[in-house]
Amino acid sequence: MSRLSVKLPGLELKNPIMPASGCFGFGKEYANFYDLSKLGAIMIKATTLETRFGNPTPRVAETASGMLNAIGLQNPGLQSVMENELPWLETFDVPIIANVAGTETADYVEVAKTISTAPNVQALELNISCPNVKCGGITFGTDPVQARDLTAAVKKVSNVPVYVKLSPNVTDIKEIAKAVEEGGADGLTMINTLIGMRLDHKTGRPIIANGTGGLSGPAVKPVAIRMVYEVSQTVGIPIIGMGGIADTDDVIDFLSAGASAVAVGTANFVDPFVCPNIIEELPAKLDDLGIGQLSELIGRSHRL
Amino acid sequence: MSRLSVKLPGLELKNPIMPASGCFGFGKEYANFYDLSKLGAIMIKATTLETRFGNPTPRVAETASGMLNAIGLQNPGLQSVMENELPWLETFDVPIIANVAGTETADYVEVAKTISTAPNVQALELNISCPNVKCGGITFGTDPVQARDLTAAVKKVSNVPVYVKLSPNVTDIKEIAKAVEEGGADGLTMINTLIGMRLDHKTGRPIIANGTGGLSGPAVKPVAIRMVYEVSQTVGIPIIGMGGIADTDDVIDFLSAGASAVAVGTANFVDPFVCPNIIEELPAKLDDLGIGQLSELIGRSHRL
Amino acid sequence: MIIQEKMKVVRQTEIAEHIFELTLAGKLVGEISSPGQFVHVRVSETQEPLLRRPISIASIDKTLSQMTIIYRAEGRGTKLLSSKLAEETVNVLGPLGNGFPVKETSEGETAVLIGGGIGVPPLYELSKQLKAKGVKCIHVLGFQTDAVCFYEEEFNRLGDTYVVTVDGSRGTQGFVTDVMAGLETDFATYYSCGPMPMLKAVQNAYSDKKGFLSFEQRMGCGIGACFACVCHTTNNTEHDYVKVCSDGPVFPAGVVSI
Amino acid sequence: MIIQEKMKVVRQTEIAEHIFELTLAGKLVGEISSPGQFVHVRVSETQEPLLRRPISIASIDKTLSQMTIIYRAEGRGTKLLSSKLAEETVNVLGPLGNGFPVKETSEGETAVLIGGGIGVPPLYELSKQLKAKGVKCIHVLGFQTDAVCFYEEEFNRLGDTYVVTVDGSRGTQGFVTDVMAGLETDFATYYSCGPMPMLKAVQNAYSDKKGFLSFEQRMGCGIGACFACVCHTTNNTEHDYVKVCSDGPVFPAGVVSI
Ligand SMILES: Cc1cc2nc3c(=O)[nH]c(=O)nc-3n(C[C@H](O)[C@H](O)[C@H](O)COP(=O)(O)OP(=O)(O)OC[C@H]3O[C@@H](n4cnc5c(N)ncnc54)[C@H](O)[C@@H]3O)c2cc1C
Ligand SMILES: Cc1cc2nc3c(=O)[nH]c(=O)nc-3n(C[C@H](O)[C@H](O)[C@H](O)COP(=O)(O)OP(=O)(O)OC[C@H]3O[C@@H](n4cnc5c(N)ncnc54)[C@H](O)[C@@H]3O)c2cc1C
Ligand SMILES: Cc1cc2nc3c(=O)[nH]c(=O)nc-3n(C[C@H](O)[C@H](O)[C@H](O)COP(=O)(O)O)c2cc1C
Ligand SMILES: Cc1cc2nc3c(=O)[nH]c(=O)nc-3n(C[C@H](O)[C@H](O)[C@H](O)COP(=O)(O)O)c2cc1C
Ligand code: FES
Ligand code: FES
Repeated sequence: MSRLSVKLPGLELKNPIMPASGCFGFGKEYANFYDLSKLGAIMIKATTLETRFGNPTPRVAETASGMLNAIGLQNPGLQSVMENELPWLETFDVPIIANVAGTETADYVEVAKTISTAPNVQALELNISCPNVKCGGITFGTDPVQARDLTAAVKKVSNVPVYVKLSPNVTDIKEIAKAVEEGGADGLTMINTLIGMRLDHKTGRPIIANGTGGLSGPAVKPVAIRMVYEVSQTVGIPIIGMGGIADTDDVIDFLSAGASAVAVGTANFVDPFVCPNIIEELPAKLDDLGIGQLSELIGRSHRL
Repeated sequence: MSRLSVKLPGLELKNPIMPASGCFGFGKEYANFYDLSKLGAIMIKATTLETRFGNPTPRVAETASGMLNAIGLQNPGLQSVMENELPWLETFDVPIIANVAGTETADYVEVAKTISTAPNVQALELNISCPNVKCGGITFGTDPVQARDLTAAVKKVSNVPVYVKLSPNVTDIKEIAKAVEEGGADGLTMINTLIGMRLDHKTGRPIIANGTGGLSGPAVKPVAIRMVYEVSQTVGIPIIGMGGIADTDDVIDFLSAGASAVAVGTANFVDPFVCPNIIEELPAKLDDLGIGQLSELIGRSHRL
Repeated sequence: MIIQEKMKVVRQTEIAEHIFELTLAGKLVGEISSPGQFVHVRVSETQEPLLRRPISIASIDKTLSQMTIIYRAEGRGTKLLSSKLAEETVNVLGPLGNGFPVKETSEGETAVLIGGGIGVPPLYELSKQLKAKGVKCIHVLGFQTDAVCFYEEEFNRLGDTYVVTVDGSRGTQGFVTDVMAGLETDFATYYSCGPMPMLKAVQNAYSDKKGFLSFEQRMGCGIGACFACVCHTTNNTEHDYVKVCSDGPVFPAGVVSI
Repeated sequence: MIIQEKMKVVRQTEIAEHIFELTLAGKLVGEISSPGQFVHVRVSETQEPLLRRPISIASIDKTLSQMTIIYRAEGRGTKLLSSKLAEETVNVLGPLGNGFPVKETSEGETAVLIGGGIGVPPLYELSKQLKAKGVKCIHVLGFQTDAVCFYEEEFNRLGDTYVVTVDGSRGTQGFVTDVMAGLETDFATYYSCGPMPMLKAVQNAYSDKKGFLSFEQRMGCGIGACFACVCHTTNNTEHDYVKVCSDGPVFPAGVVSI
């Protein structure tokens, strides 16, 4: 076992680094830059039952050390993902975590049922926290009862372990985390984006056509770290942490806060090589810290 | 009436710019840089019934385009503020907004009752959103019923209009806003800080001695703008907006989002002249936008 | 191949009001395959401003491994970029997208190139390549006002050039379409880059001609992964779209719904 | 008076591993009133890194309106600062705080100056001013290892200088207190700047002497307004405190609870 490897429900990761959902498409574009087999895993773009075009443009806006997006879950739909995207990804030695989205429980269940049968899909990421769609998405993520019930419904049909992606736009994220654990979640992924808005200085109108968007990038890292720190001490299931990761130190911080692995989102846009670069730098960083096995870092902030 | 002037409950502001509470002490230090009479108003440091030392140090940590603080409401206490700080501020032609904090309703009421009698205190800012104290503070700010009741209790004893400072760490800020409006608030100030954490890369331990801290600065501006935009369309009372303001364009954005005036916090640390500089730049900016009276900007994002 | 490279600043000059011409050197230049491709530029090594800026390639010199971009320093990012001095480096991702097809106009034929504002730069390399091939180029360049006009002489050297300004302070007063109305009509192809209303007017005016339009959208990744930059197509199915960054920025006239 | 100024970089040199000596020119220098004052430096005009960095003034030249600061480029901010070249400007707020009292040692008396690591720089200006006044200075300078030692010669020129390194790669092996134990004891005053454990050890070792210690705390404003940098005093009332930025950073020994 390599010193970077991590074992999680359904996942044997060579290393703890994976691109975050929605920031890596279905991998094709980044395959031009490096061998995707280097990655710990890949979280693919949210998949819904039907093809979706998503929201009108502009869909992104820059903010201080961050960005807003309101893509609105554009994706080719379940069938096309099963037929085109996932088989292509099989050419790489990398586990896929399929991000599952929907408008109501039935959609989620149907997508989960089918996509969890794909040979390379080794876990699901239940997206109950997308702030950019009118119904579904985040409403499941802000109400503990709905979150628990949806988790249970999806668990029942899924062939693979289910991770639930939590929204940071809540008064008490621990409460939601406990609810989905109760619902049978095998793990958590967190955080999705914070709801934000940017206005055009000249016109005063929102830049994002949808009005609001989801805030990601280094700006949100302190919020993400705080939430991982709190939740990891509240639940017994593992966490894949994300929110603002841009370099190896950020990865160390998320592991220290209590995450078992991490996902990198926005930073892929700034530097397409960010994931393999971090993977390459990690061993030296562990040496600097006098740490043998990466897992020794996990939750280090709680101790003492 | 100057084109920058703003009239709010209890306040006749020469201009919409005021330093935010906790980022300007009681004004003495900044008086070395410029004439405080230039300011629209001053929000003084939170005042509690008794002297407070606050939290252990380190109390601040930098984050990407932001900072965390966990000062913990250090202040000399009501009596000293009444005897030393407020009289000194009377030498300037500037209205004071007194930030009132406490642990339980009785403290808030007592501080509000007394401090609202000071001749230059023209409004109170009820701090129900400080994330850095163990009890009181934010617990009032995340529960609509508690928020309403506290507001009503303070309103009853205050000699001057009461603004309530909202926490962004909630699932639905509109709900809290409506509750405090119901409680009789004359206005809102928002946002206080987001709860965050930074770890030391080497040790893995939180840098802030208190563990978590409040995130402020440009990083949070998109969240603040979104909340001002939402709340200003939900309540009928005016809003003093804040969160990440660093320049004149930021001020335009907050007014466009629906704030009637703004406060500048963290940016004072980066540039002590930020408030007078913005005040000086505002008229030319209005010209650029083809706007006569500043008030025409307010809520411009809602229209059309 | 798309590469990420710290390119060296050869020189940077303000060629019109707030308009900067930046020449960069590096092996990325060797990868450029058509005029109208763009690069995604990191304006600072700090995390604010965070995102890259998409800027078209205005001209290339493969022997020197140099390329020039021309941009308006207007927002935070481009202002920072404009402060870069010779010998400093700039982190560039590119070349990106599909540019203007030079092959769509044959030797001896005429092409009309219509640019508006900061849409003008990519037409310069296009015109150079068309001319080298023996195509006659006519340029119609629209600007706001005299102070922000640039490259009139450079384009003049390549073919007839008409400048139009909104306020009439240089060339004809009006919009590019005002000049286009008076042009010979026996040209083979048109190529255009500029603001959306201009592209729309051009496409309408030349609805019977073969044309290529370069589009703009706000971008995240710049490489096709994030779905930020999509446009609906004229194919009237609701879900049909193209990505400006990787399918474009240049599309044949009529493809993108405008 | 405290001013905010874009000071011009005169020169910047790496004088030891990751240790930079930066000389800045501007009228702020005219405002410096005592050695041990510090400046609050903006490392970039972008909003990340956001906060200023507090750095002690290491030496001043009032005739040239120049001051030198010496710092370790370790974190994000100081690394960015270390990339500034001559002729660039740096936004500086200062001078801040109260420095070492030179007047507390009289002509003919001896002073011991004890510095640790990046606490060494402010002692240099202090020693120059003490020497100019006719005070005999003895310097004890502690560093981690030879590679990060700096200014030994400069201090040597001003008085006896003992270098101590933790690993023994230069001077005595050990801590500053190991050298202090062997020094003459009939000095009038001591002045010290360095990490907290060192200050504590020094204060304990010289508990019967008049001494002045310079403290560090993480800062927000740097001018006394934000209450970030407070320390408890030895006055045992729970609420008694001092602010390092505006009451300090230098305090008489015994004032701050350590
Ligand atoms: C394919 C393509 C080619 C382009 N070529 C050129 C060129 O050759 N010369 C030139 O001057 N400009 C060009 N632009 C426009 C240029 O990208 C924007 O002017 C620039 O990104 C604005 O950045 P800023 O830092 O000035 O503004 P800011 O306001 O700081 O920008 C904030 C964010 O919004 C984005 N943004 C703002 N305006 C635009 C816009 N019009 N288009 C796309 N993104 C925008 C920025 O990229 C950034 O992410 C091109 C755009 C595209 C899509
Ligand atoms: C009064 C005073 C005088 C100082 N004089 C010197 C000097 O002459 N030479 C020198 O090398 N260093 C000095 N320091 C320490 C110096 O301020 C820090 O090393 C520096 O701020 C670290 O910034 P960074 O960008 O390297 O680290 P980062 O990790 O990027 O810093 C992040 C944040 O933490 C703060 N911070 C981190 N470490 C410290 C620290 N030890 N003290 C205070 N703030 C810290 C930074 O200011 C910044 O706000 C002094 C500190 C104080 C308080
Ligand atoms: C452009 C964009 C698209 C995204 N799409 C999705 C998505 O489809 N499903 C999802 O669960 N999260 C989505 N996210 C959220 C990210 O997966 C991640 O949770 C968030 O961006 C925080 O990480 P970061 O700061 O590293 O980007 C998206 C984020 C961005 C920036
Ligand atoms: C160091 C510091 C101390 C603060 N103290 C208080 C306080 O005492 N009372 C309060 O209501 N808000 C306090 N705040 C919050 C600010 O008033 C403001 O709401 C917040 O910082 C967002 O604005 P900014 O991004 O401009 O800083 C403090 C903020 C900082 C950075
Ligand atoms: S910018 Fe990301 S898909 Fe085009
Ligand atoms: S740093 Fe703000 S009071 Fe000292």
